[in-house]
Amino acid sequence: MSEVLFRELYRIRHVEQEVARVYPTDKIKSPVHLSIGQEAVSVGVCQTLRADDIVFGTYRSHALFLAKGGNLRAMIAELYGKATGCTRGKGGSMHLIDVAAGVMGTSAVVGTTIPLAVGYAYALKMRGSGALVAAFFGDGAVDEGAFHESMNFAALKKLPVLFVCENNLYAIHSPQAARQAKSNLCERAASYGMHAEHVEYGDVFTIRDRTAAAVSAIRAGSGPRFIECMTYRWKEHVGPGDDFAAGYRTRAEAEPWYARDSLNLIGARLDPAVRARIEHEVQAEVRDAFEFAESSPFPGHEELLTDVYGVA
Amino acid sequence: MSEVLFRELYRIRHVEQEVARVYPTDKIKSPVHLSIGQEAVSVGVCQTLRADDIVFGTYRSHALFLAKGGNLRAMIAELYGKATGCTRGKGGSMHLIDVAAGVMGTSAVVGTTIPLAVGYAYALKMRGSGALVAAFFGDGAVDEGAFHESMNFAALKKLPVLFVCENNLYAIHSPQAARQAKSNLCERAASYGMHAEHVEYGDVFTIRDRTAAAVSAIRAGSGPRFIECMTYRWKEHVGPGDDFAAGYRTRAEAEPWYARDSLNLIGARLDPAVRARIEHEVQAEVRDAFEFAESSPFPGHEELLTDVYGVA
Amino acid sequence: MTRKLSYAEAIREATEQEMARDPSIIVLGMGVDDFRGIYGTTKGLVEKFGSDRVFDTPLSEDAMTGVAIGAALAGLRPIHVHIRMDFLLLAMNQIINIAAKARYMYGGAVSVPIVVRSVIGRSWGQGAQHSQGLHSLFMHVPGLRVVAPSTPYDAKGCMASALRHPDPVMFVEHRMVHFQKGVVPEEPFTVPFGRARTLAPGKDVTLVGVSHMAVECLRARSLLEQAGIQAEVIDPVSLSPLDADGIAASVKKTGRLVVVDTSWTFCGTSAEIVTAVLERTQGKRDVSFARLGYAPGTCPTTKPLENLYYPNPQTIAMAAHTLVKGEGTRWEPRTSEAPEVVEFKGPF
Amino acid sequence: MTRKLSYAEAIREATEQEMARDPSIIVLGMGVDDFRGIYGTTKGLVEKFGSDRVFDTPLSEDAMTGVAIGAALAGLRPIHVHIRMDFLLLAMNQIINIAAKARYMYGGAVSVPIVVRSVIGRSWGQGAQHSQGLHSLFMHVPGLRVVAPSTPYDAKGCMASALRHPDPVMFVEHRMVHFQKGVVPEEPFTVPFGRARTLAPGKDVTLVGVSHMAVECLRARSLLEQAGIQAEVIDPVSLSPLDADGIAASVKKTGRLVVVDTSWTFCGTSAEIVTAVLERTQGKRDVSFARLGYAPGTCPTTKPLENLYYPNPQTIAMAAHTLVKGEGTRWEPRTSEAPEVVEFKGPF
Ligand SMILES: Cc1ncc(C[n+]2csc(CCOP(=O)(O)OP(=O)(O)O)c2C)c(N)n1
Ligand SMILES: Cc1ncc(C[n+]2csc(CCOP(=O)(O)OP(=O)(O)O)c2C)c(N)n1
Ligand SMILES: [Mg+2]
Ligand SMILES: [Mg+2]
Repeated sequence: MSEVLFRELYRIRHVEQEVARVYPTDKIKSPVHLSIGQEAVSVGVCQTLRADDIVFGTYRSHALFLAKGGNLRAMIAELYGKATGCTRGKGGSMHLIDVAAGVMGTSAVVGTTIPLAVGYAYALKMRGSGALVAAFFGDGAVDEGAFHESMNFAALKKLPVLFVCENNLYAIHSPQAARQAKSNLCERAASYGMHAEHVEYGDVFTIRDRTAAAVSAIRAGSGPRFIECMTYRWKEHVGPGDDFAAGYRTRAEAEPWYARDSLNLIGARLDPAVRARIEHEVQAEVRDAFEFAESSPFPGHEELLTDVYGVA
Repeated sequence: MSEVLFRELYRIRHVEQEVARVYPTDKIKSPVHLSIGQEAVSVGVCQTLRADDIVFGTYRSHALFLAKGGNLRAMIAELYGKATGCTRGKGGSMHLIDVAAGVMGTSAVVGTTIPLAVGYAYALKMRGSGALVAAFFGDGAVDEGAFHESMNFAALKKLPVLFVCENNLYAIHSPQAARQAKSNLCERAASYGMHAEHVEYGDVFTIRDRTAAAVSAIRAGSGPRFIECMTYRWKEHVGPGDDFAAGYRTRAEAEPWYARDSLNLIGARLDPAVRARIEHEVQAEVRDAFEFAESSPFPGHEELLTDVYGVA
Repeated sequence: MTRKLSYAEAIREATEQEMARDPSIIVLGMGVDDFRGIYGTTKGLVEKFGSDRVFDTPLSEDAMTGVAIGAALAGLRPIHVHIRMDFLLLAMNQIINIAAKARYMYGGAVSVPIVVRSVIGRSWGQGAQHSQGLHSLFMHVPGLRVVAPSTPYDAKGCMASALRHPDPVMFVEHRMVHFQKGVVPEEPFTVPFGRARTLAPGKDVTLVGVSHMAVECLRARSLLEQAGIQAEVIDPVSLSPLDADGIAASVKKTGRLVVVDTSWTFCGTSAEIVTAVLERTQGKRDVSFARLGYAPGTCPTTKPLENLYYPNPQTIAMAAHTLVKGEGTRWEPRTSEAPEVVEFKGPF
Repeated sequence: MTRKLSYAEAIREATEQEMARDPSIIVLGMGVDDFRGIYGTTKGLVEKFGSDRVFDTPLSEDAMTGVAIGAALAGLRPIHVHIRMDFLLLAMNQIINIAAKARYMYGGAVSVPIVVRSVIGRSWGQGAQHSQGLHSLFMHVPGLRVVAPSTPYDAKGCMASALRHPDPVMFVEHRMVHFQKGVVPEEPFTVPFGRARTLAPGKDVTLVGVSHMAVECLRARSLLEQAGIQAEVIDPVSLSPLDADGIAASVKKTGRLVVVDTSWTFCGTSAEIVTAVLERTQGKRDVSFARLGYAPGTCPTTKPLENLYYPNPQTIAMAAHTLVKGEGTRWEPRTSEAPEVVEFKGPF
């Protein structure tokens, strides 16, 4: 099992490190919000999901996209703006989608996918599908009215939704305490009558196990549940660099998070040969994806206005 | 003290009964949302406020307007659409205002005045004024995202706001349980780190006393507080009639509320002579206000576009 | 084929028939299942289709719009109902940032077939926040369809079309057209989007009226007859797509255009219709035009000012008369207030 | 008087000077006090005026707009800043239902002097939800003022005017004009709303460019010179009130009008400008016109499609050329991409 988790975590980390490496070439002409440091949340949660379960995410969804099984080639091609991208080059990093994998949408406007997740869950429940929806969002999204309205409606209708708050302590450069009266998000969730879990240190095993319990309960008809996973963004809010020099946070704050990084911890415990094999395989896969992206064509001019409307 | 409360309660009740009586003549060409049955909330709260304190309300604010000292003649003239009305006939019953009395606005869109109250309180706090703002809203407004966002910001900045939820169990014809996962509004408020009170039976003394304590705390710098006052709307949602025939609620549900009506209870305890005198005085005042409204002119055609913009 | 229905009944019938045909259609919104049933337009639906498919919502316009969109992404066809268009201002983010854009920004991977119904209020002191016609805001944004039929026939046909349409449809109803009666076939039928309807023929001037203003334009046409002027009255029916070619064809014939909107003129539907027509006539036909709409201010509640706030058959006819007869001519037809406006007493 | 500032610096300077003059001015919005300071436009303000007057907010566009309005009702003058105009879609209810209407619906009893700053994004893959110019939506609604200056001079003067204005002002900034440099006097001054600015004179055709499109129109003018065409370039500066008379005066002279907006054309600002001009010229002067704006769809992120999405000096010049020389003439000037667009790499 550790091998699977390691592979998942490493794959995402490596993809994003490659994105960061390529970025200065300006081949990726689009804002990218890297998940480096936060991979364990998506991986831990998605390990417990079925293929027919659905996820919705934010503009920071490279990790989620891959953890849920989104097509890697299509994702990299999308960052490159190519016609083979998961949105044909029209959405870029902030609007990843993979319908086949159940990644039903990500959005550049904070909080907007939370109600979408709830509505999707309404449809699933109405149909009696056993599937559920996981809604991923940041601590910043909790500030939005849409969060409150969505929590209330999901709880009211006992919908099969897992709310996953990736609390990385900041919204851009604003710490949680500059935006929220209290940091007690679980208490907030509980006030809607929802079972709520807090995971303190972003450990992938804990996240996976707690999610597994939540997911079983939801499938058994408990209604929605809430899980807050503490985590830490290693890179700047948007873009590939570090930003400790900016002054809004310190490297000292980051260091414990480096130390408890699930990828490193699991990697260190793996048989070095196994680890090397996995890394090698992943690197090959990622190299292929970047080559695929590089060699893919841009969408043709005739695509400018396709898919604005459907065919009536 | 009972005399004061009786007068206040009776005055509002009588005004609204007169509105209901006049309504079929179609002289009041505007939706009116009567507070009959709910007067104790506005009266109880406003008894504890200073003249320089501020209130914001909803489209159902006849009671609040009068309890805070709003000009009665201007209010009735406003319902009649007259130029002497508190908004010169331009706003009607749903947009009452009386700047001199600290009634700073009411709105036909549910939930919209809650953040206004918070913003007003921000200004008061910044200026070091000792005044506070009471934000009145219904149980329906709690469903709105603006409620959540406003509570959070007020608590974050420790603003001098008293949130007053008039819980009359319904939003139009929808009971609270059809809209909210849980009816635990105080728990919700507490999750923002706010002291919260629940007043079960709409008794004017209890509301006044609990509010007095909250108001002292707020003036002492406690930050915002929340009070939920259970109450009951006797009339239909909008308009002057009863609506028990509609089927969404029963007269049996209403009866306990008739029995615990503060106005009747206090009135029964008053010296009959005193009571008669008060009623008489109030009736004269109200008669005068209606006559004032009747005899006032409509705004002239030249007023159609005045006050759309200010003078730059 | 002479069965008459009110506009409200026509919407109800279309909804019921389409829901029977397509189990993916659901209806949500505040009060859709109460005893009033949104002015009768949703009456009986919950009894027939159950509370999974027809349900009341919290007062949460923003998230409930998102819920509707999310349900649409999962294959449902939600109809989201708002008793006043003004409340859509709370739903703009989901409608414009998500519903309008999802198909394109997801590269064609998804559809968002939602129908957003909303009612423009008027009369009986609706005032500033219960009277706005905000269709222009939605017309501006690609990815949305906007329809505002004025007749019971078109109401039924457009609702059926909306419920078979792949894109988000903003379905605009004016409270004052709910009362209009007209012949409506019982069997299901659709009215295609993007085709304007000529409500009455004429050769001297083209009157284009949006929603309730189409009704008022027909009344203006009768007044103009007294002055020997034959006005052609066109209801655009669908505002986006807009049948600019169809309207321009009429204007090429008459050489005169009066556009009357149930909203403000500035930067609105009437500016678009004028521009779209002139784009098609410039260099080909001289056209004189005028646009009418709400007075350029906030809506007052008091009756005397409210009367001045809206275009009416008289002001419409006078504008047309001026175009036909020239600036200097004075003519003031007698007219009475629209019966639906006089009679309206709420509930709001 | 030859000191040059960037547009972003000009906004900062105006804000700082006005805040020093008027202690009731406060600045709020996500990130206004962080190290980036909204592209430099709010940098240093918190240090100078303190955190009561300059503060970060939760991600709560709806309520924070209400908070700004409430503070204005209490006598403050809030500047509420949004790094993307797209986020205003969450604030429409407070802006349109309250701010725009408060003075009127309260019978003149109150003022809501708020300034809502928002930035239109472009370039570097901003995409569907970070590139919208939504000024047309606000222009439609009475009670609001909308300004969208394109030069550093007007940015400073309009900001000062906005901060002395009695009404809510929507202050629209395009990310690509933040980089423009120009002469800006150091002492405080105001630029009155409702007056268009002629950026360059000409006699053959009038080019009206909104915000960043004014910059592109100036470039188009240079291209047109190569074809012997003299274009007059007008920046409306203020969109509501709109100086329709001023623009029409130019068109009466040139007989030709090209309106270029940094938004969609359908039911938008360009339709209004065309209509407002033709209302003033009809029966007096034959006018041919064209309008340009975003392609009628959602904004793509990929560069090749993004390039097609926006009007540029070439497409603007070609449209003007066609008006001047007639449909049949083919002319395709060489042009290079705008430097501010090429160089832009974020932060978003
Ligand atoms: C509605 C809205 N407001 C503001 C922004 C600008 N913005 C982009 S990301 C962001 C911070 C979000 O923080 P959080 O939800 O914690 O997610 P994180 O970036 O930390 O993963 C903000 C404010 C936005 N995109 N959408
Ligand atoms: C934003 C918004 N949504 C819907 C409505 C329609 N509406 C008017 S009153 C009302 C019910 C409000 O209930 P509540 O807040 O409990 O106040 P009450 O009428 O019970 O005093 C609704 C839904 C509205 N006016 N505004
Ligand atoms: Mg965060
Ligand atoms: Mg209620």
